[in-house]
Amino acid sequence: MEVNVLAFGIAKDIFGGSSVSVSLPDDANTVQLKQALEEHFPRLKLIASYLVAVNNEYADEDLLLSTRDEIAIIPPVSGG
Amino acid sequence: MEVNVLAFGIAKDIFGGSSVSVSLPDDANTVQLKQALEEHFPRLKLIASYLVAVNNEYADEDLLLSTRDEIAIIPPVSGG
Amino acid sequence: MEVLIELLDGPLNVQTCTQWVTSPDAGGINVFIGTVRNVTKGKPVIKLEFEAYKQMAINEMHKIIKQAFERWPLKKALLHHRTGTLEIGEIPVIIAVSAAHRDAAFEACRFIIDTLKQTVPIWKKEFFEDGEVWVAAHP
Amino acid sequence: MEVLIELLDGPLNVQTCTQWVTSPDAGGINVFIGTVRNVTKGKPVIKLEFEAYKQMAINEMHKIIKQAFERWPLKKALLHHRTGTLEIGEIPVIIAVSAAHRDAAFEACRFIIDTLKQTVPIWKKEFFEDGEVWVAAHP
Repeated sequence: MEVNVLAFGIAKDIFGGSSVSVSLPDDANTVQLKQALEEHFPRLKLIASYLVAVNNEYADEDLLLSTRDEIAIIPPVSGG
Repeated sequence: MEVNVLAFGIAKDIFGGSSVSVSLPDDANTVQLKQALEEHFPRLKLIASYLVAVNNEYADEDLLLSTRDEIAIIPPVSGG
Repeated sequence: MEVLIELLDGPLNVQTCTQWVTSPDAGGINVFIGTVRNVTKGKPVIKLEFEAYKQMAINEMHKIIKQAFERWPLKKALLHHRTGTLEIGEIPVIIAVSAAHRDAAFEACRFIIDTLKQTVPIWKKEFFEDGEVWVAAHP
Repeated sequence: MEVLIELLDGPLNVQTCTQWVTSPDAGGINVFIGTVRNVTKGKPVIKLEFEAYKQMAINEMHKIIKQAFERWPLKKALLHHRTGTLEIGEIPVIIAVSAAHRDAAFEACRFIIDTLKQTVPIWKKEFFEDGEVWVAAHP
């Protein structure tokens, strides 16, 4: 399946845009998403940490993804 | 000696005015002042506590008073 | 040590206070605003009156702020206190503190209001439907 | 639970925020105001830029405020956060909390800013004379 991944902050710089499309096996989880992204964008491995949000919630590692999900990469936050 | 004593809050109500004049032995200390005041104004003994300020500072019990001092009775404070 | 301490007879203004403590080298401001509550120990309050032993109150407020600057790395501190009659919702006190980092601002602001309530010679009278009372005067 | 949470693109206003949390049954208001500091780790800062994952940021801010109401007896809570470009001295965030007594207001306000900085998807970019950097992005 193809999922669309939103990017913010440093992740936007790394992806070179505010979203990227990623090919994943059907029913991939967030760990597989991270692996695929890090393969395409090795600089992702250099940031302090990052989380995956699915449908506006922080996602656990074993959460299964679907093409209808709103998926986002959340680098270390720094608001306030 | 005669000292003038300023009163605030409940002490003003007890003294019936914003200051009273009190006769004390020369070189009386703040404990003697309290005793004299409590004799004239027994309701002073009913308040939770009160301190004596001399020249705008909280005074220790053994501080000697003089007629030139600005003396005040400080009932429990409740600002803020 | 940039400090502004005032006892005022008219309404206090939050914007004025926070603007005064704003500083290009401060990253955090903490503000405490006291407001007149409509009830005390379950009894409806109509209004309050604050009386101050003015010069001594100013002196004691300066002592507190000086202690705060000794304990925390602050940029600016402001303390405004009202005297006179205050209606429900009005502001008896504003404390505003700026610091490079927020920890110092929070802790110093808390220290200042807690200590003010213990040492500054200001007295509050509460007015009820059926009478009035000097707060904390009796055991 | 009276709550106002906003992500705003224009200047934040302290007076508006503190007025909103004022309540006749509250005795204390605590306010935290973040301000843009002219230096970070000894290096002069020119300006900041804040980017937010808007809907998720609003959701996370609501979660924090809900937790605060569960932990402390609050009256009202307000959280305003900026997006876009901010100059030195401008305000990225205002948190205002009212409660019957000051302890709850201080503690809840502190909890809200501390948690916001950990969980809310908002990112700050610092601009220096010689470049720019996403704060906290790299180890």
